Amino acid sequence: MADGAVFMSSPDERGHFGSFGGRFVPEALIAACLEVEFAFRDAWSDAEFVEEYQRVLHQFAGRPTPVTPLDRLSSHLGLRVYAKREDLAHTGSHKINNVIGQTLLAKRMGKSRVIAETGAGQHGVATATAAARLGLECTVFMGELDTVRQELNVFRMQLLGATVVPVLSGSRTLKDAVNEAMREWVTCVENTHYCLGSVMGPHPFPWMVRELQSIIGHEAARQLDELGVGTPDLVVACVGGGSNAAGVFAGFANTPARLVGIEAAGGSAVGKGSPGVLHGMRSLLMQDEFGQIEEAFSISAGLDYPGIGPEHAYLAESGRAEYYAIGDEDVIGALQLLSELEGIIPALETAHAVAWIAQEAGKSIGAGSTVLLNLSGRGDKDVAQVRAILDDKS
Amino acid sequence: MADGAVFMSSPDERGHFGSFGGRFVPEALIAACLEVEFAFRDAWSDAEFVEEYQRVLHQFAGRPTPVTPLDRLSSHLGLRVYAKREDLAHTGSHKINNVIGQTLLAKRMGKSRVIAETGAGQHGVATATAAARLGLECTVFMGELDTVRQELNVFRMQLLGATVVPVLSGSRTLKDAVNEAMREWVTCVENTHYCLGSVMGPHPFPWMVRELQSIIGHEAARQLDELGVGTPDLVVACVGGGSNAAGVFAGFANTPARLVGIEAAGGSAVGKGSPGVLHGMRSLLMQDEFGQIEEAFSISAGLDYPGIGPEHAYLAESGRAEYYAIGDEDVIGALQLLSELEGIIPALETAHAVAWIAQEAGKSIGAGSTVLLNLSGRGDKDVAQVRAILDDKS
Amino acid sequence: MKSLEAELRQLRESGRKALVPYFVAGLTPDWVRHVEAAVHGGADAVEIGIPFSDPMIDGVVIQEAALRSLRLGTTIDSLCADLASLSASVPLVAMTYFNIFHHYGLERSAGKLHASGIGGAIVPDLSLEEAEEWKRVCDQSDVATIFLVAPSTSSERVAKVAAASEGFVYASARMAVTGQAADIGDAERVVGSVRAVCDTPTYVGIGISTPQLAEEAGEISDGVIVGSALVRLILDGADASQVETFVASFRHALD
Amino acid sequence: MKSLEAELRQLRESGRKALVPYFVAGLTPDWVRHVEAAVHGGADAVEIGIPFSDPMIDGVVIQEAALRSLRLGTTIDSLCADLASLSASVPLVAMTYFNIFHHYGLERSAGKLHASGIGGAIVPDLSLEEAEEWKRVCDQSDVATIFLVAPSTSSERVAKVAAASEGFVYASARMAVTGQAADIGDAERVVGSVRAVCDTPTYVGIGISTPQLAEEAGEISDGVIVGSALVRLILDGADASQVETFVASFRHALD
Ligand SMILES: Cc1ncc(COP(=O)(O)O)c(C=O)c1O
Ligand SMILES: Cc1ncc(COP(=O)(O)O)c(C=O)c1O
Repeated sequence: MADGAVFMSSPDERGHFGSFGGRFVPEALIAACLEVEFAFRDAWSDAEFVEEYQRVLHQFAGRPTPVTPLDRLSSHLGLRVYAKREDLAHTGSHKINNVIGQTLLAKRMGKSRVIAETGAGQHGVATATAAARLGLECTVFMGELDTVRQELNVFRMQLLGATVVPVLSGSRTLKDAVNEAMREWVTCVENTHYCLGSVMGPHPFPWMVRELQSIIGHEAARQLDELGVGTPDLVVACVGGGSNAAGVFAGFANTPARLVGIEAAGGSAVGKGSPGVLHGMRSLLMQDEFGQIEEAFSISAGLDYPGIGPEHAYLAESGRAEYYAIGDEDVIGALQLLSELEGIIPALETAHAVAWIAQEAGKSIGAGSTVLLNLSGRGDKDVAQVRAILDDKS
Repeated sequence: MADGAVFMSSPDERGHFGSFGGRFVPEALIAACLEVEFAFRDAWSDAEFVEEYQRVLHQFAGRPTPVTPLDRLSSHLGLRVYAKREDLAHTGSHKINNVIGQTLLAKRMGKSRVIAETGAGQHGVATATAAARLGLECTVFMGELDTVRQELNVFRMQLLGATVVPVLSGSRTLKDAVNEAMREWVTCVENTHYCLGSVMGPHPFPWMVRELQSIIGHEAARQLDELGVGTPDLVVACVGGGSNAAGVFAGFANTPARLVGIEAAGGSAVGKGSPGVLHGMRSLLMQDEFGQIEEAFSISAGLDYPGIGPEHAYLAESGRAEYYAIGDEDVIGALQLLSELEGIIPALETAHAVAWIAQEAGKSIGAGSTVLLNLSGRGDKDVAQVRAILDDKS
Repeated sequence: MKSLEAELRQLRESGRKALVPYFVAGLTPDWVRHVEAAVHGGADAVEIGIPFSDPMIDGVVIQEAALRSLRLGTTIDSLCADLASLSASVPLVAMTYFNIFHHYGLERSAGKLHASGIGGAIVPDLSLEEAEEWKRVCDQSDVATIFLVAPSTSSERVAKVAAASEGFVYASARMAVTGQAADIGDAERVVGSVRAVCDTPTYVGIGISTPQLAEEAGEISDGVIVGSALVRLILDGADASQVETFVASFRHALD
Repeated sequence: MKSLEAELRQLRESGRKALVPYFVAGLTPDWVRHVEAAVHGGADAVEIGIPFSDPMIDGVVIQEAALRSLRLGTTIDSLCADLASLSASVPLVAMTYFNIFHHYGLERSAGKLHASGIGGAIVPDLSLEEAEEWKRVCDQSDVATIFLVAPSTSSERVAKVAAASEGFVYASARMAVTGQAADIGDAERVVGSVRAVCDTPTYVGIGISTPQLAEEAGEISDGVIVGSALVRLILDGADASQVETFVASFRHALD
């Protein structure tokens, strides 16, 4: 880690974080990306816009979400664990922070419609929600396999007035939904904003989404101060594309806190990936020996992504953040642990981070350390799946 | 309405609100009720306890929940509608406010275990949650029919470490679960607190639960002031047992605001009931010509209760609050309306209140009126049911 | 002193332990014959349960019986009409939940009980604090208001409750709903606490399901109430002679 | 000037509109025969699609073809080996997504293309801003870097993109992914914007799926690229002679 380096500031003018990031999109989308970039730069430096974004997050989405001292888990692990409660944000995860920002931006750009990709449906539901609030038309692309696995989320989006398009191409999962959303965007950039769901895609998305999620980290830093905890020894978050992790890391990037991102073993772009270009960005990707993208497989749909946001690739390369993987087999136990000890059923995604903390307590996490867990979402969406898994086991 | 009367202060020393309320329980439970009453009086006047209760609601349950201006619904209806967002509280409804208070009280009383009744499972999940947090044992009684209809909520409670007991007696629904919890309580008052889920039951429960829920109304009054709205013209809430309504009414009982409670047509204790005694209280009940209690039938499990809290019976009798009923047929449309216009999928219970506002806008609610809707819970628990109903229709 | 209490005091003075079986009115078409059989078997008084949809303090057996009786259409009026055919002359005590009387009308209820030969009423969910009006109307109709004392009742409170109880004091043997049990639980302590404050006859109930337990309870009290065990028998199809045999076995144990 | 551009400029000077059919390499075992048939049918150059798992700018037809080819095991190496048997001598242009070259190694990729007789490369997701290194290695191997200009490309930007494009400029007829269409969309405007800033041959692609559209596009440009319509034919089982007939129909329309 370079001494005196400043982390998580802006990428370079072409959207690079070190050698990662950039804008690898068809020429047809360049203008749209530039439009988003300029609009966001303009909006983000406009106090009125920022105020409106914060006001909506406050009045509509329930921010600030609290930081909860996890007393019983802490005793159990011999640590001092605090949870940043994104599960309490409207629609049940941090995804709302991003979509509130992007839909407000879409409106500011004069767009009448947003499109989005979704895997399990969390980002889709969040986008449909934020679009409904503003009266924007909304179309969500979702791999056909996922529409079947997550049919209730499909219905939720429809209730919110969105159109859900099952994606029949490729592996019919999240990465194909991104492709399809890009394809759609080409045809309708005039009136449509592509509301990308994580810190991925072409510049300015990785940066913009991180900025819109950084409210997590800034709030948490202030709240830990208020609790008298100060800077925690570790900040731990699960990583799919990496938006909740980026959001919470942003509050601690330039403190001594260890930043730890936890991927699913079956979607471990840092652990098993190599540099590559996909979905508009250069980053770490899971790919075969010929550069064909591999499908990710994880118990948690939200981590089922073969890539990772480019800034994370950079944070990994630079050593500022560490990334580890947790296998499916450890996730259910972690979900049960948090549920039973703290009365919080976390999302399966979040349970990866819990599992890692439990595994490393007293090992790479020294006894008595203060740990901030980003509790990215609630597990309600997952309970049917968890039950099926536990039923199978017994 | 008596001039100068003060509403929603304490009941008389025997727990009466006018001719309603009281303590109609087996002698075996009198001591336990007295213990709860004394413990609550003591705790509620102990600044430390109140602070702890407020701290947990803040740090764990996400209070204060916001007041959201519903701009698009307002334009649609020609009103100014604001929503108090109990759907954003941990576990997805106002139920958590009550159980946080009662579990803290249980601990203060030296109890190691709580029991609860539940219908759809919301109060059960909330109780299991609050119990897990404190390491209290938890048993939830749930009508056998409801355990089948709401199997995921059964699993949720189990994940939270609670034992769910299917109740085989009577109609095997909520009212029987209350009976069964009372029966259980008789056998274990020594170490067990009965965490009743609404403003019902024997004194001190209707009063205590109202007090624990009154944070809704007090917060909302302050938030409406901050928004420059001041006292709204109407405060509208759905009513099952009546806890969310009591909670929000408490902030406005002594203002000029019209207080309106909306029951399910199939569980309309005010509209179709008559005075009677059940579950430890004298109140309004749906009963047949012989005084046998009738089963309630509603699309929303949380309103499926043949009675109403005694204070509501009193508020109805005194004219301070008005109660109306909404039939199943209007509920789904109201749920869709709020979802599409505001990006908030409400619980079916809450949708009753929405339906009434929509129905009365421009009629008994004058154009331009300010309306505070208590958005008691989120609809995630209901989407499968709503889908089935819409599928059936089409 | 109301008639019921006078009779029961007299019974006690005769040196006989009171045996009070409990019936769910209307459980079978010939339920009144069961009552008569019980009297032949040695019952000193009979408790007539008026079924209620939500029997909060009853266990599964009486719940099931109440539900079955309700399905057969039992009401206050129907059961009182049935009682007109009762040939045995024995003190009768009604037992039901307060809503039944509340809905029927308190005065009308008390009058109806009296007119049907029922001299007392146990209303388990009517706490002493809420009983004022009920007591008043019962006074007008010579219906004794019988209260329960539970193991959890504080001694200060026992004084008040026992004093208010007429006919007899119902000493609850345990912290439990009606049902079968293996011992007489806290009966001795509860009866003792009642005796310390009044001399009203004191009967033990809740879980007295065998002659053996009845004998034990009888030794420390003035009588016993036998509910679930008998109701179970009837639910299982017992006829009048089986009821008589059953009651006789308790009689035998008590004497 | 790289060889490809020299050849294509010469073609234009000959007064002939360029016909550039697109093939997905490895789509059938005899795909190279299809290429030859196209040349017999009148193709002036051939676009060789290297299949990628995530063809972001391709429509359903080419997606399906790419997936099928990948399942058959197509790789850069395999398709270059296949090309060794190509008997026709015609300019070849590779088309693929950047990750394929990025992963194979940029220098190695360019060298491989050159060694296999491929004189240019279209990498639709490699924006001008990210193309610096790729251009550098292509310069070393005489591989022309072909860029697209889209209807959405601003005029300032057209100047830069067109200037960077070697061999030809790919004028996208519409804001759409590859596929079939009913008109030539914005082709005239796009071609005009390119012509205003450079004289590199400019070919129209995206949606040129009938001879009629090819004719229209040819009138306002230097040539056409025919992709999805041809790939559809091959997916549906066309043999070499059908491919030849298909291409000939376009040739006929253009001449
Ligand atoms: C609860 C939750 N956590 C984490 C993620 C992963 O996304 P990201 O890595 O962008 O935070 C998701 C995605 O759906 C999610 O729903
Ligand atoms: C969301 C919601 N609203 C309302 C109710 C009705 O309860 P109460 O009338 O006590 O607020 C319930 C009960 O489960 C509920 O879940």
